[in-house]
Amino acid sequence: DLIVPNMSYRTGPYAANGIPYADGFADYFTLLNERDGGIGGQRIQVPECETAYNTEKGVECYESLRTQNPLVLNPLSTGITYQLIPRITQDGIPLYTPGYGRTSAKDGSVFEWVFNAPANYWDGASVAVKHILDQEGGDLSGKKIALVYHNSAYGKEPIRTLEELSEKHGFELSLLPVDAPGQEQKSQWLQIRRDRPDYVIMYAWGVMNQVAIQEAVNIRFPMDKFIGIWWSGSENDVRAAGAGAEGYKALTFHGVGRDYPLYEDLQTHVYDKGLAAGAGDQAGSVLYSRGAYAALVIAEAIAKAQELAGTPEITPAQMRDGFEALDITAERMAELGLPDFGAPIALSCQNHGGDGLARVQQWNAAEGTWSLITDFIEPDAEILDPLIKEDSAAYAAEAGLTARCN
Amino acid sequence: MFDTRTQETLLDVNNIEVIYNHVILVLKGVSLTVPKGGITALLGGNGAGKTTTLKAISNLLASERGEVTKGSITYQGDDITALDPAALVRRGVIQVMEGRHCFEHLTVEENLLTGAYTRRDGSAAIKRDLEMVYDYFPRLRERRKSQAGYTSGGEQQMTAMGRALMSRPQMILLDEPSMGLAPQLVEQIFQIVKAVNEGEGVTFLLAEQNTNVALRYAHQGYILENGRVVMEGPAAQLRENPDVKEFYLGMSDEGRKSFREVRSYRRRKRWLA
Amino acid sequence: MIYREAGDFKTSYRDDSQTFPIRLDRWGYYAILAVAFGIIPFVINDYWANAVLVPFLIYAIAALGLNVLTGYAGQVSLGTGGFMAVGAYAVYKLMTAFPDVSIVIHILLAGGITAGVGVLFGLPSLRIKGFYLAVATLAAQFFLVWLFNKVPWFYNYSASGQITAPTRTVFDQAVTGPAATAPAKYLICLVFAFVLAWVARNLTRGSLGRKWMAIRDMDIAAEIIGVNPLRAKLSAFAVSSFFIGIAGALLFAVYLGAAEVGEAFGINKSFLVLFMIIIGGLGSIFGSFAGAAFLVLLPVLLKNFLVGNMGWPTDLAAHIELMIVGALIVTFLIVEPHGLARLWRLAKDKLRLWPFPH
Amino acid sequence: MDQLIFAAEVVLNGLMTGVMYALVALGFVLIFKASGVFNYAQGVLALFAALTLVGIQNGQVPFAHLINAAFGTQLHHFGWTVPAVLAVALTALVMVGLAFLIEKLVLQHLVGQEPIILFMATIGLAYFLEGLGDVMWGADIKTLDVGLPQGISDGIEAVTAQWFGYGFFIDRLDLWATLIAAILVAALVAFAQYTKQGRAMRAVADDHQAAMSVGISLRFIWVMVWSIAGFVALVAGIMWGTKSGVQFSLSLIALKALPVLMLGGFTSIPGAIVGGLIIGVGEKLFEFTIGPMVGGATENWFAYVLALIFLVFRPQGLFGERIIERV
Amino acid sequence: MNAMTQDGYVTADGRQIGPVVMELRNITLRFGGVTAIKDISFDIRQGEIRAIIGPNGAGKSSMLNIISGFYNPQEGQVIFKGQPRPAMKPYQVARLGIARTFQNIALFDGMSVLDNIMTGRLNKMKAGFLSQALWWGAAEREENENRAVVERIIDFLEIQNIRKTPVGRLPYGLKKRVELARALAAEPNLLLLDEPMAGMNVEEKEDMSRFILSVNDEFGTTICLIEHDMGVVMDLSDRVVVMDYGKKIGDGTPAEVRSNQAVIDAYLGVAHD
Ligand SMILES: Nc1ncnc2c1ncn2[C@@H]1O[C@H](COP(=O)(O)OP(=O)(O)OP(=O)(O)O)[C@@H](O)[C@H]1O
Ligand SMILES: Nc1ncnc2c1ncn2[C@@H]1O[C@H](COP(=O)(O)OP(=O)(O)OP(=O)(O)O)[C@@H](O)[C@H]1O
Ligand SMILES: [Mg+2]
Ligand SMILES: [Mg+2]
Repeated sequence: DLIVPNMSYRTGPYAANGIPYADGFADYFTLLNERDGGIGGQRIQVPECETAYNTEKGVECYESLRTQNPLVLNPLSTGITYQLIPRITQDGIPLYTPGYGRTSAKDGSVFEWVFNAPANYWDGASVAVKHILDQEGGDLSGKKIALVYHNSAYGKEPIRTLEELSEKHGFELSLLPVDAPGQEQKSQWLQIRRDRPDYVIMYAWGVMNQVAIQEAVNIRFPMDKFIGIWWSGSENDVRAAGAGAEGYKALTFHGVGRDYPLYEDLQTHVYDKGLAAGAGDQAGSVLYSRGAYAALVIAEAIAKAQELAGTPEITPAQMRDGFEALDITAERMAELGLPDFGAPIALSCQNHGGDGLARVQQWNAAEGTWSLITDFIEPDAEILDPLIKEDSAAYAAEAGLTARCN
Repeated sequence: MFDTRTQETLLDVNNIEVIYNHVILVLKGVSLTVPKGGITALLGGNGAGKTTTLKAISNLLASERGEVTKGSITYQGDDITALDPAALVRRGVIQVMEGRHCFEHLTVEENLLTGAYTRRDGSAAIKRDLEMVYDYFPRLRERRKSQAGYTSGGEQQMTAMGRALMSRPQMILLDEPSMGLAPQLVEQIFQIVKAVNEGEGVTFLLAEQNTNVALRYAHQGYILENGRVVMEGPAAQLRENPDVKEFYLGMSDEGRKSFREVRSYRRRKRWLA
Repeated sequence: MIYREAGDFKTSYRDDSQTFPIRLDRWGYYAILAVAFGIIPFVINDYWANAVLVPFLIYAIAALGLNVLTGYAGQVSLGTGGFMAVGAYAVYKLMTAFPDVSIVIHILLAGGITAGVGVLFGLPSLRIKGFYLAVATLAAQFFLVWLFNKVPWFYNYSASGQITAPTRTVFDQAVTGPAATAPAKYLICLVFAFVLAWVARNLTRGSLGRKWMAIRDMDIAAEIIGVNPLRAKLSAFAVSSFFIGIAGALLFAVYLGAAEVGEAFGINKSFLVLFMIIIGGLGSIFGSFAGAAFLVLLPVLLKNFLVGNMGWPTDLAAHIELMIVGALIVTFLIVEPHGLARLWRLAKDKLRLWPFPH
Repeated sequence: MDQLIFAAEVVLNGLMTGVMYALVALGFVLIFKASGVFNYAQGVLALFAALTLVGIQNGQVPFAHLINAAFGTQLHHFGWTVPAVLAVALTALVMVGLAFLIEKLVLQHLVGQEPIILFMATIGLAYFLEGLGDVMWGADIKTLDVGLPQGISDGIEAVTAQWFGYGFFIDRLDLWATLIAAILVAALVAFAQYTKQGRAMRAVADDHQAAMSVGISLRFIWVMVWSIAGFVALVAGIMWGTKSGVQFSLSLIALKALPVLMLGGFTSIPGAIVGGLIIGVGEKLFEFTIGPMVGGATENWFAYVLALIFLVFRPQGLFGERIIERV
Repeated sequence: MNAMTQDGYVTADGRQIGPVVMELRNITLRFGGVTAIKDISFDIRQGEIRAIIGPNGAGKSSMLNIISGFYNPQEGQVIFKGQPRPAMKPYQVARLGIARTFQNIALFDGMSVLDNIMTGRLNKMKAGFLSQALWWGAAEREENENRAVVERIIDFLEIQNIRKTPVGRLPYGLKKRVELARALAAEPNLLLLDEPMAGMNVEEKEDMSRFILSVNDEFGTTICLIEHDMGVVMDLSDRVVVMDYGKKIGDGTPAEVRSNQAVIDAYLGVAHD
């Protein structure tokens, strides 16, 4: 058996987000086990460990999971990720952090064990600005963009990128931090009401999302000019605001809804058999899909690793090789029952972060669904690559690492 | 004259044992009976267990981590060991605690009014009694609007007494009512006790250090030492007992000793130790 | 009569005021030390070190510190998280600025810096008392977290504001960073915990400790018998913050390895450490350890039992775990409001009398 | 001039926010007044109340997850919905029941203990209720709607636009909150100051033993006060839950109530309101004027610093009872 | 009493009393609207036992609070050893050698009897922080030295058996004794006692009197005491001040005071023997 732990949080302040993600992650592996008998004949075990989004519980989970020889870890928390990077590097266990974690981990020559494909926070910022550029006919000079962000490591991630982009495109950037948990954001939204920025980009999590969207509705900020990162784009975030949230946009790096062949399989092999994780009521939600997508990428990497190693019983090191050789094409996605769900992912020793493509989804309040309104957009590599190099080089120097992949 | 033997028993404490904190045995089998309509004094040195006995009766021990582990306490023939203090007050037994225990943040008047908490006989009656208390303690009338926490020690003692009177009880447990009071007030308090006892038939059980005064006003007394009753009897009889005279009244054969002379006086071992 | 003190006579005041006047206690204490220093380091594995013992020791240090302030000097503080952050960021700056100086010195210096900050925020304690004082310490808590989050100098201008501990060694053994082994991490925390507990014990039994306790029990009376309240309170803040700063430094450098101020040193931390000392016993050194053990170990044990042994779903286990911890706290308080330390002493009292009650 | 108008808008909104804080603070004050206990669980109480309200409204099966896990059933909903008013009433009943249980299982056994011990007990309670809320109703986020209006008040915007040339933003929910808070405060002040039970409640806070000795039943007082506090928590839960949905973070609003309490005085009901207003205006104004210079997100710490400044001059808070210092 | 001179006088029992150590001159103290003390002057001489008596709420305790620096009078001067004493913090006053006990016992409940008494010696303990932290050198030495002093006081007051008990659970009378011990531990020049014998029975009062007299006799400590027990006051004190509602109504030897009609009316009620 292969061990792919599910480091989840079903309690604490972010439980509402952790639950669907964990369910999706677990259900996908249940599907593989039930339908295909696992991967390469190996059943996948998904032991779950509750972190409550708390770094110390994260450490405890890591230590207890480590004794079970896991292939890869996916903690769904930037804080825990930072915590784990030195440890997994020492212990040689791959860490997969899609859409979160340490952005510069994209640089595989420094971060040997960390993978953050298909997209990271900086990609997100760049894609958002690109979308705005599209809306504005390619010219942002003199425009105002406000960033409303969770006042934490995660929320501060896009600032550097946006600053560079504002220089490049000539828009004015204003920064509006909100302290966790973010129940009270009146000052920030009054300021937005006064300054009338043309666009608001948001990096939030948990209750801060709901309150921000509600406040935006309250001040009648045009919702189609309000773009959240993918962690600010779940059904939970918009529902509380009711009809007013109509038109709110968020980034995503995967498809929306249940309209994929995969769900038929999930229905027959998982839900109908009563094997669904949790309460079984999250299928098709944004975060559920994201969890399932993360599981899918891991599964593909396992398959690749098995292929490279020539044995189904792979080690974490072979798993890393599997990741580095990962190549999920559009055809493969279709084969897996998720046509056009995610952009192709091709990783290498250098590139652990994929191409960073993301698309924009928009909320339809009446139907209570998200719909995709753009195709995959490429981030601005010209800006991002040097930033990533800089940050990973700093880390390498601090940790005394020499670059690999030569 | 009040005769303790012919009166019916109001309160009967039967051989109780009290333990604090599960380990400290304080009362080692105390029995006493309080006749209806009488004044019973509970005497004894520091730490003898007077306060503990009173708290055992009024069920206030639980909050001090103490418990009655043996024996029984009956009031008007009913076992009251399991009653909560409030229920006991409603049955007419109220305690004035040692060390005053006023409600610091309430004014003197509000303190007095809390005494009437359990009463159901209307505000007019309560108002009347309030005036009565003020008549007993004119000093309180002057300080009625002051926060009790800022009144002097004696004023607090008066407040505590007045508060108990406000509940129109059948029986009052008084713990060291004279402590910290000026001499004429001590006398006055006991006059009040006597008046209330005779006028309204209220029964008193009072713990006192001031043996002299207590035995002058009480009908009968119990002397407690080390958690045991060591002597009991009608007050007049106790007053004449030579041991009591020597150890609790501070009298020698030639009358009262001077405190100054104590210096040269060699302490004898207590007869009960 | 297993547990007894009879026949254990003291012939000097010095003997009488030693920490464990009863022989049996003394032996127990030596035995525990022997196990802690002589056996555990050889058998400890990563799980026990990282998930249980290292956090336990670090929280015990923090609890000791808070106990000095709250348990001994009676000043309620909810700024523990903020002060731990000062320790953590101080040690981080020192580690990265002076890589050649020993980490032990850095940790001590971090404690010293925290002591200074603690004194600063302790100043209002002269006027503000009781639960109201919590406001001053909460101001410290929120302000410090904000500061470390806002000023990039503190986190060496890293992109995300996370700080990561580089590898440092003591006697050629890595104690921080990924290469640190379980015994090394455990031992450095143990040494700090042991020495600091000993110092705390010394301080609390001498004249300084009596000043603190006098202020705690009745500040006005203390002042009238000659205790300068400002100095007594500020010294408590200083000593307490020193301990807490060291705990913060160890928490970041040895235990977590990387930290983000809001996450690792938020208000929850302040509450957690306060819970520890109340559960363990205010004004008790042993209680600090007992409380830390209770709140660090209990959730881990419960989790391992409910999920590992009973096979419950993790979320259900986590929720029930909260209920059990809550219920246990209440139960313990009802059984003995003065904490585990008092419970322990009562048990000894009973043992002493055993088999005869009273 | 513009700046001044903006500042006025900020102040107005600060006042409104202050009322929202005060709603939470009120619950704390009540319990503190009646038992000298700082009730750490107040925030969780609000969460629990809101969860229960939504659960009842939506006809959720309580403990569904537990039941399903134990018996392999698939229960989720009863399939009915309960009208808002009825649901609120039912929730209030649940809160009374809860108060009863808390007294019975916790407080009764801690009579006469020091405040810090009781404080710790409420922490235990907070843990327990948090777990219970999750087990009973699930940890997912829920939308709360009892029909309170939300969003900018057009009337006020139009009027102010006419006056100043700039329409002020006032949230209609905040207006409702202000109205409800005013009613609550008036009722509670009258209750605490002028009724026999109110006096008894204050007596209990001063001295448990003495209160018992004059025949005040601690049990009754505590059940009563915790019921009222539960009801206040429900109101706070509705207000905040309408804004942000009902989820764990709701319990964290307690942290915003703390500086309000301290500033107003732990024992004063009007203090909760006035403290709330001062904190609300203070933190918003500071964020508006100084915030941009220092990088923002100052509100959390500034509220405490503001309270601290007031306390240095009045150590018992603005309206708190004088701290009696005597020998 | 022999003629009083600038340098003192000789008491009836032949003790030499020294010059004035503490003089209160025209003291007025107000709390908001309440005037607790109105223009009172009196002095205390070296080596004498000075009593303050008066009805409850007369302002006696407030007077002690002024001497120990806890209250600052609105008007008047405190003159210590011939110098006007500037406004001081209580702890500074304590360092001048003034120690006291309190009417409502103010012991440190969380500490043992021994520790409580040791707090009396805090001002004599000078070991540095480091020495204390390491329990090495000065700290340990002075702890043992002071412990020896304290043990002597414990012996003197006969409280050996409760040395290690937490004071919280001691009975009232013993607490008073511990308070006295704590005050004595400071080896004061001037000892202020606020109702040291409240709540004691005769036997215990005798003990307490004996202690007070010995302290005065053996160490030459000046004592100022408030007490309601006239027997004690008359027997022990050399001179008595009588206060009534903030005013001084009498000052002189016990005999003089006892026969003062104003005092009898305001305080004693009946002429005391
Ligand atoms: N809460 C308590 N915990 C432990 N022991 C206690 C407690 N309260 C009282 N005691 C002990 O019980 C004994 C009797 O105390 P109690 O207060 O009943 O005496 P008393 O006769 O009222 O004395 P006093 O005249 O001084 O008031 C004392 O030895 C005391 O130490
Ligand atoms: N801090 C204060 N604030 C307000 N009033 C006070 C304060 N301290 C004392 N008083 C008032 O001053 C008066 C004198 O009080 P004090 O305590 O000095 O009386 P006392 O003579 O010691 O009486 P007792 O014999 O009853 O102890 C009292 O009426 C009291 O209420
Ligand atoms: Mg007593
Ligand atoms: Mg007095």
